[in-house]
Amino acid sequence: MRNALALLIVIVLAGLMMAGVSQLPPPGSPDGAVHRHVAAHYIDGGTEAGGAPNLVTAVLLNYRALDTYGEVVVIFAALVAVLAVGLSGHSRGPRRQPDELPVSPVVDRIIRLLAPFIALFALFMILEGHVLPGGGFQGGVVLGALLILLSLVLGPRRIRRMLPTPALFWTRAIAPLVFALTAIAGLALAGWLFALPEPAWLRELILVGLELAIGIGAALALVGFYLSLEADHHD
Amino acid sequence: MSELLLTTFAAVLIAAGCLFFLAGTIGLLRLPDFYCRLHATTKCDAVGAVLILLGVALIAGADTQTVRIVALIALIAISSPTAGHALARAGWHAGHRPWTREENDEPE
Amino acid sequence: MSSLAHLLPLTVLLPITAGVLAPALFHRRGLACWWWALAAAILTFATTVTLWRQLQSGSTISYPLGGWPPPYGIELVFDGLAALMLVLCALSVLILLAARRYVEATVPSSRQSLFYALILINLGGMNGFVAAADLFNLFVFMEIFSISAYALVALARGPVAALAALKYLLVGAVSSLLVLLAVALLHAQTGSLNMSDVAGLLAQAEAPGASALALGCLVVGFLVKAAIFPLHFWLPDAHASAPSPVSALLSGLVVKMGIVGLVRTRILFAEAEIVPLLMLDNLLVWLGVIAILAGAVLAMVQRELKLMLAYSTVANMGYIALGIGLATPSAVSGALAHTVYHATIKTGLFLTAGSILLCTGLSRVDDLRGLGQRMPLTSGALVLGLLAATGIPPTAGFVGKWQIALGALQAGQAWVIGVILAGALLTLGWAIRVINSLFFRPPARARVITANEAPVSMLVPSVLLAVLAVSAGLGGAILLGLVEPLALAIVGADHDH
Amino acid sequence: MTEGLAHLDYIAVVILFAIGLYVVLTKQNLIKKIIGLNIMETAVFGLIVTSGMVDGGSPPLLGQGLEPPYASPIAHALVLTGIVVALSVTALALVLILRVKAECGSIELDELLEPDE
Repeated sequence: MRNALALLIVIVLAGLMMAGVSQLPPPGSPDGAVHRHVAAHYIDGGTEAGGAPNLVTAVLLNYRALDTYGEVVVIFAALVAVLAVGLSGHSRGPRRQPDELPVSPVVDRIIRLLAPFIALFALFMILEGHVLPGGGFQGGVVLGALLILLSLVLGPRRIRRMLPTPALFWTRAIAPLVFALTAIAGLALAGWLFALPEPAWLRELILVGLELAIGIGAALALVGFYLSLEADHHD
Repeated sequence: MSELLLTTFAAVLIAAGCLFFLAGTIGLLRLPDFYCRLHATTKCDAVGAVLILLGVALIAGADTQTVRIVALIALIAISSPTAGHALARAGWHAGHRPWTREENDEPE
Repeated sequence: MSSLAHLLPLTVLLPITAGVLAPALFHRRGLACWWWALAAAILTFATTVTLWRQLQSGSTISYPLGGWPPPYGIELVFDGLAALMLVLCALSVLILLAARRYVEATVPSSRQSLFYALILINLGGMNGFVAAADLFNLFVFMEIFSISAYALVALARGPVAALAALKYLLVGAVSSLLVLLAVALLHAQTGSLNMSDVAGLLAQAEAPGASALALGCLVVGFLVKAAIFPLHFWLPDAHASAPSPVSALLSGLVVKMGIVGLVRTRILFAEAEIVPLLMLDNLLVWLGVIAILAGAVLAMVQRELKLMLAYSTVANMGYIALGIGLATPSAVSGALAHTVYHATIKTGLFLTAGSILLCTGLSRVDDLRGLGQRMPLTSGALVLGLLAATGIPPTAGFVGKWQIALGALQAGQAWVIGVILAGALLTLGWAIRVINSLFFRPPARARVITANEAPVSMLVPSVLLAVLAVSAGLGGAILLGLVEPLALAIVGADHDH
Repeated sequence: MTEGLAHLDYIAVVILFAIGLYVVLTKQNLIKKIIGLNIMETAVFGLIVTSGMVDGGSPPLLGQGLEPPYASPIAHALVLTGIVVALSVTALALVLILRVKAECGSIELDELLEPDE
């Protein structure tokens, strides 16, 4: 009964939405509003104005830098939230050690075999993100996946012990902090907060630094999420 | 003529890969327990994806693309069985016992 | 543009950076972290005040980030809603002041720095939300303050808090998603994300259905965030089970962000004639009326003090929705003034309820009998706050409601005044129950008899806010003058045609 | 392409959104609710990406020998940000579900809301 009601509501809403979206400019047509207004300006400005040949990176780190700053803050806030809310520190009574499962030799070998390649790929994605497809977040996610895999091999306890230490928090905070520093550098050198200063080599340096910071931040956040879920599971 | 043959062969490979994906997905939805579902789904990646990639490589021919596709096939061939193995092992250690027809007629 | 405009992004960057640094700098040092957070909040407040004085001397301040001119880059603006930002920062300072003892008593020492970090990030997110002039930026800042708010609710102990936080998260995430969907639709339709640019393009657009869908998504999304009546169901649990300083933050400030969003939506669509704005206004009026009555009745049947306050928030959000829906200049400015005033009153009430909870461990109104003798100042602050909430002249609660009633007369909907009066009477009903219990009944619980007056750091914000709540109505003319231009911007287009 | 099918991509997105909403509304299992939420999120991302694409266009990478028309870089940037936000919300939700499970012993909403009031 409840489900039927929900179905009815959903169908009515979907009908309304279809009526709405069918009035949008059809997707894929090159003269839709999306392609004529702001995006066309970005493409016309080219590498010179955007600062990066990969225009997605240019939009992320230059034209719409505040959004990306916000995004970095969201992921940091989520990490802080997960650490603050999770059960892992709430040990009630003596903490019961889970029976540590020995790592399967197959998994161990394969991860050890693949780890260098994954690391290389992640670094490539981060460092070349302003030229080719890729970027800080994408590379950071690969890096984070690698770290999670390694925590499987090495045993999560070794990594989990480091969870709430201040040193780790400095590294976790790296993305918002580097962003804030860049913003201030932009104010000092180019006159506006979040502006990328002029000489091309400096701009590229800043872009790579930002991507690297974002990558590290994203990777550590992923590991933080994984470990707090994993730790809770065993308690 | 040989090109037609090649394309046909590639099409067959891709179709077979898709079939494996379909079977794996149906298996994931319909089979009774964790291990059976795992059995079905690991076929998606290990066989289905590899077949599709082989077909694509045949169509691409001798190209730099093909090198990438071969590398991808190697990666999948290594990682997908490992993942399946790790999952099954974790399931066993977490206390899942395989489903048998005699004990419980009702699937989980 | 004067160089002072560079301070505008600082209202966002400053608290967020302080919050990001807090866990790294002050791990396991709760007191030091509290000082750090307080300093950051005060500095942000000072920044806002400086900007405010700049605003008084000139026109609206806008800041193009990275120097990119508006449709191409992100823009922050400091306009009429900035009055709200001022209040946000000031109240956050008071909330932090009161939070210290509460945090020391209830949050484990390894997590205190995380608590303050979340509060600061929340403040930065709200500041950004108020100042955002870019649709997607609005969404990003909304997510910043939402995520920190979900986590802050869950910081309270016990199963109720965890479930309430999860409910809050689910409902909040769906509403955020609706806003994102609307942003996507508007971007697909106009190719731009800057609000004033989009507003201009919408006015010429020829796709009424797509615009109406975007409007609908935005309105529903922000109505959920603002907890307007049928969409309020997440609020009472979340606000009542959160740690009390967090309740103050959520009920006083975070729900108001939904109103900010609604106001921005109204301005966005003000010139798009194709869209059924009149329907939206009627909807808001009806929802507001229902919310006022239902919120007050539901508050009346509660036994827990914090739940009563939470339902009273539902009722008060109804007043604000009603004022915006009436769409006459005085009603809208009344609604905006009530947003500010209700923030002040409700923050004070929740902080006071928090110090009672901390000092006695009791939360049910019947258990609090006779507390007036043991904790006279705290109880007095609670009574003053409750009186202001009912809207007795000349308290802060009065001005907004009076203006909304005037607006109802202008709009020719005199029956609304009856609803406003009924709401006030119902509120008075449960307020008197609380007051009676506090002052005119003998103590029933041992913990009331042994209770002592709350510590100074909690007493100061409570009493200050109570005094403000009672007396701020006298300064109503000033506040109304401030929000008037904004109110005209919202309703002006309507009156033309 | 005929007029009716021009919006096929958008229609698919709406259907996906509706499926997600249905799951969120009806499933009592909290994990399934989160899955539904993620389906809705994917639908919205799909809408943004679709709106940014061009028929026969290339990715907006300059200096790689790609021919215009380019797909809109804004849509890609928005989706990237959106995905990160969705990931953060999901992570927090999962941790909260674990806490509910540990403190209330169940993640089925109907069981949680039933007797112990």
